[in-house]
Amino acid sequence: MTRFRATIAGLLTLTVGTALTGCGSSGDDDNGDTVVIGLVCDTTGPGAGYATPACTATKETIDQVNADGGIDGKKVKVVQGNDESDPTKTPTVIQKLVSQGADALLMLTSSAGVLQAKSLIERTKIPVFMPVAANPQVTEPPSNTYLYQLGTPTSDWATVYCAAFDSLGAKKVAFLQDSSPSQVQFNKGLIDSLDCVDLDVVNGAIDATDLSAEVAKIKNAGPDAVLVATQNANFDVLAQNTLHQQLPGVPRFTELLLSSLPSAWAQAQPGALEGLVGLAGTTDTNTRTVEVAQFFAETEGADFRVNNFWTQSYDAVQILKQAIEESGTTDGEKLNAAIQEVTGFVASSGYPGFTLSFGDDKHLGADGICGLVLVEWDKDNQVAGPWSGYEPDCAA
Amino acid sequence: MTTADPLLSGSGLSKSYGGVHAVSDVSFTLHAGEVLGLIGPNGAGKTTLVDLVTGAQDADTGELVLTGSPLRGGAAHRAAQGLARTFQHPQLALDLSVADNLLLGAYAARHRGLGRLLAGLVRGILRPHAPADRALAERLATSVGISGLDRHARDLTLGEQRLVEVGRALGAEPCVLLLDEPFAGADAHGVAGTTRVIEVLRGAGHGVILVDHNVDLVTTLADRVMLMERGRVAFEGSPADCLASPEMQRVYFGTAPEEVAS
Amino acid sequence: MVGLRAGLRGMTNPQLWIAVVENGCFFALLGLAFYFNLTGAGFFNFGIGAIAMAAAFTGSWLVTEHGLSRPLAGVVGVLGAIAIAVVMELAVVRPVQARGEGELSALVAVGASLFTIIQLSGLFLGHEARSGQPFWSTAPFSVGSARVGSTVVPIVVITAALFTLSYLALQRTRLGRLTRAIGNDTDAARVLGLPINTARLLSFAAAGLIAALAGITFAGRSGVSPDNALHWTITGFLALVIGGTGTVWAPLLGGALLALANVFIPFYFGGDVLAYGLVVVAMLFFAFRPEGVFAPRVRV
Amino acid sequence: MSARLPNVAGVLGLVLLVVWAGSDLYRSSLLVTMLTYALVALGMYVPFVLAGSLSLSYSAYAATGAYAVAIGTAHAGWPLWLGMLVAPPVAAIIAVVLGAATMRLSGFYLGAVTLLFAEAFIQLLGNLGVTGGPSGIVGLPLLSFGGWEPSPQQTVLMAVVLTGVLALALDRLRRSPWGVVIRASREVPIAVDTAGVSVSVLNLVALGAGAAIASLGGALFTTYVGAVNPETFSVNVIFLAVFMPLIGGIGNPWGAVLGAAIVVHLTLNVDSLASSGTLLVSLSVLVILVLFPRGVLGFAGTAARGGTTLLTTVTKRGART
Repeated sequence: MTRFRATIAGLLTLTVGTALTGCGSSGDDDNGDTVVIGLVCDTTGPGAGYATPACTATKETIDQVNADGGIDGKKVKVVQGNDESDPTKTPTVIQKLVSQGADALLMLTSSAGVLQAKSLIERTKIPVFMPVAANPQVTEPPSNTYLYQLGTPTSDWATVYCAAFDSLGAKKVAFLQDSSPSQVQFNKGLIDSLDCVDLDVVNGAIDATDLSAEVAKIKNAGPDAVLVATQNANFDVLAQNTLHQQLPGVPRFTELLLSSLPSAWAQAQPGALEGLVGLAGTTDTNTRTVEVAQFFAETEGADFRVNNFWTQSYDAVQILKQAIEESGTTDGEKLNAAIQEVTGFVASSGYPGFTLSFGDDKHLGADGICGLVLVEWDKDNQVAGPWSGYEPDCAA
Repeated sequence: MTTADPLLSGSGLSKSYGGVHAVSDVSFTLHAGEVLGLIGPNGAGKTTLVDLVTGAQDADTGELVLTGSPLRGGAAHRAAQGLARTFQHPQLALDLSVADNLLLGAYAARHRGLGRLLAGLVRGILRPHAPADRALAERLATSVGISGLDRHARDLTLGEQRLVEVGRALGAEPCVLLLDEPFAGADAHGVAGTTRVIEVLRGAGHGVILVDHNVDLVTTLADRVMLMERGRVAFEGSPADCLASPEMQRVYFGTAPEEVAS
Repeated sequence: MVGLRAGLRGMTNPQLWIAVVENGCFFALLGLAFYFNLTGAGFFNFGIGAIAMAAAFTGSWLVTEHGLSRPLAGVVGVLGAIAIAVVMELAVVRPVQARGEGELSALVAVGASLFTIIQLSGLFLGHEARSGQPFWSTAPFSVGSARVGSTVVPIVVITAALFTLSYLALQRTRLGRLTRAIGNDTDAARVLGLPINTARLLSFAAAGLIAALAGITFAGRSGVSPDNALHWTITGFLALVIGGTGTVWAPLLGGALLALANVFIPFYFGGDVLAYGLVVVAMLFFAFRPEGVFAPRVRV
Repeated sequence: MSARLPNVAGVLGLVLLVVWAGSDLYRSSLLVTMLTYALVALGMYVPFVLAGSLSLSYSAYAATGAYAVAIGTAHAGWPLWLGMLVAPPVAAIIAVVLGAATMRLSGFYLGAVTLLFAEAFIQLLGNLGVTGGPSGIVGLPLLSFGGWEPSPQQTVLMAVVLTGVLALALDRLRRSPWGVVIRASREVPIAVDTAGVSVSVLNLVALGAGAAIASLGGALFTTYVGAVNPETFSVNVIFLAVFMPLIGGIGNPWGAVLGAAIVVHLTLNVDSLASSGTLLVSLSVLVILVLFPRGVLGFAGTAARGGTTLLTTVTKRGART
């Protein structure tokens, strides 16, 4: 027993010892021959569900860039950190990557963490992309000079939903959201813009084990359609299960997340997603998307199904590459200015012709609504493809 | 207050749990410089009576008067008015040293009330150790007859623990001390220490209520004895009268059936 | 008048009562697992939620990733849960409690076990939520205007069976009575030379079994993920302390009351009020009835 | 003499950390995170380790500190340091009110209610207007005293001094008469009550003092990082704060500081992307609780006193069980 304790003590001492030795080399590795991209991936925390594929996509894209000769002839080096979506850790992880010479950051972690680090990013003066984030608060002022997202503002979502409701003739729509403050704030803009219909907002607790009460309320109101507005896959699946059971026949819509998470579809009860219409970021009608999907399928295997986590991660790297090549520098402020010059970048998501542009006061990349694709699930809880009811038009 | 007025008096004290009357309608008096012995079999209500007096439990009915003022409120409030006690099962902080346990009574006396508690917090940071406290601990140890102040309380024998409890109570400088079975499990040394404290307190004009199973010791030490049986006072008087009383015969050697309910 | 009618509309909606029954059964089972630990070891095992999650999560992983049949995966999940519970007792709780430092150290130890189980599940089986794979589900059917989902009947039957078995095991068997005696007064039991360690171990194993069955069955509703563990733990604990620790049936009542709160607070006040509502309910309950509805009989 | 050793070692350790951090922004950031955790853990040390009551609302107190700084600066135009002064009393008041409402609870019951409170508090921060809702408050100015703006290093140095002074103060307090009374109240509340100090009032004072210290952790973090949101101090922080004193050793407040350093090292500084910091931390807690109940400090102390003493303690402990 004594020897056992001593051994464990020795192990503990070693672990602590590395505090003094293991982290001695945090110098600036940026010696001009490389471009260093910092990657913050929440691979073990609550964001692991979407961060893991997005992180893989980003690294595979960077590998391809390197295979094609790098950026401006310089190799791209990746430095990576994990903040477990814990906002008290995010600033330190960012500092770590910056101290390892990161010229730009790609953050695949929670919005709360990035919000926490906003002031720090403003002071650090290097561009930061959140390729797959849907929450626009992050790139809104204040302290948004260096922050970028590829997504679509919620007012554009409203345009798409309104057109979809119109095609169904739905006048009265129930709006079921999880009541986490961040979701409520996120949805506020969407609700304000959904003035095309008579909206009945119902809140459910985000960690609810049951939504029967919320659905009963919706049923009492007798809506023509239901929109489940959440970025929480568990909540969405629970809501779809309950709606499918208790309001069969009422058209159902959902937000952007669910279409990208096949693992969540499996959580739904058999047939619970049939007929559900959700926002997605990709369609096979876009040849750019198909090309990018083929590229990822080379490493991910034949079963690979592309979604906007993959295409947006891909595009973020390409935009960064374009900005660095056009400005010929990795200096944070100049690179940032170059990003703001990027216009009409042909995206690998959305409908053909969908482009991304940035500017001084445009930190959300999407140009117009055709980055959004409405998809429909079939009776096997699989996305069957674009919804026949309405397709956003790039010309609109 | 004249010398004839009691130091502490209780009247009509009752306490019951469900249907069991642990203490019913007990009255008593304790004068300055007096030792009141409390004897009786298990379950007679002795410890409950001590609890009712010290505020460890709330009485259902009854009044208590200490030096002319009503004794009310929680245990802490009553301690501030001048009561101190020991426990049937010693309540020492086993992780603390003997010295700290001995000083707890005096320390607590300095921190009575919110104001003094907050002031003590600040004073504790500024000046954690006063040499006078060490001296006080040594004095308390000497008066109860215990040594090894820096030992952990968990290393003490039961008898030593009882002595430390007595010393702790003494440190609070009470006007009435209630000793709950101070001799149980104590050796000759322990008995001598506690006896000495009782004598000193009596000499200084304090009051002592002494509860113990050891009838011989209690009747030797006490000025007056109360014999309790099933929550009631069966006899009250001088030790000699008590020992000779028919109630004593009945309760201890009994004609009446002895119901032992724990 | 309008308020009254709206109020009645909630209370007379059979769909909501089905939700109360289903959730109530789940909460009650978690509470029952807590009860076994409390009875046999005098200890609130805050790892219960993690054990329930691990059983459901592992079972699901075996079915979806390795093609095991649901019953087989269920058995593996249950056995795994029992193993975790036994290891927790032998390797963590017992050594820590043996030092006699009071309940806080043991509480922190099970807290750390909870996080360890969550993180190990994530590490080996992935952090993403998985579909529930209950070993038994029924075809959904309608009762009047209400739909009865595929997991309702199984969880009701399992709850009824486990509570009855627990009652019989604790009241009618010698070992059960012994276990209760030990939970009541461990010191006295030790003096009497009762097989304390065996009874404790059995109580941990029983708690693991019950938690596993609860988790696996309920996961059929909306899946399971490592993030559920802490929430399930708190829910089970609340079900037990609201019901009280006096009888084996207490968690059933506690679970039902908690389910009522979980269903009707959102219905009348909205889901965002639930977090505040739970604090208030818990505080009021603990303040006025800290011993729960069914209190253990006071011994004088 | 031996009582002073942890203090000397602790101060020395902090000085070494400041030297190690130097002007490196990453190391400074690590240090600030460690000091934030250390202050929350020191706050929890008072009611949890000294008084033995497990109040789990510490994320709320840290958040109170953070928001006092952020709201004061963003809405009232205060300098940051004024928020740091306001934070402790506000947090203490919240803790005392919650403590009074839960006065009859202890152990597991207290833990459950305070944990629910902490979760509801996070929800409340996200629903209020003055807190900036879910996105919180960002873009706070840098720390400034009158006209003097300390550099990040100077800010870190001040935080180190604050933490060191508080650890020293708590160590002195622990050994003082006040500390003896509160430590006794943990084991034998009835003895303390019947000696004249109301244990419930004592607990409220401990809760208030602990919350005040923890709020400084939140205030420090927000001052340094310049932003706060409702999820900044999540339920995670509570469990870390419970674990840290146990890892470091509960015999001394410096154990909380050491525990914070170990937690920050394991979660942020060890490059192990596949495994999670939380896993490493919870595993170390289990190992320490089972094998080294007195934590790293306790073990170091035992080891320092020589192998013979170690053997005696182990055999003695073996003999007792």
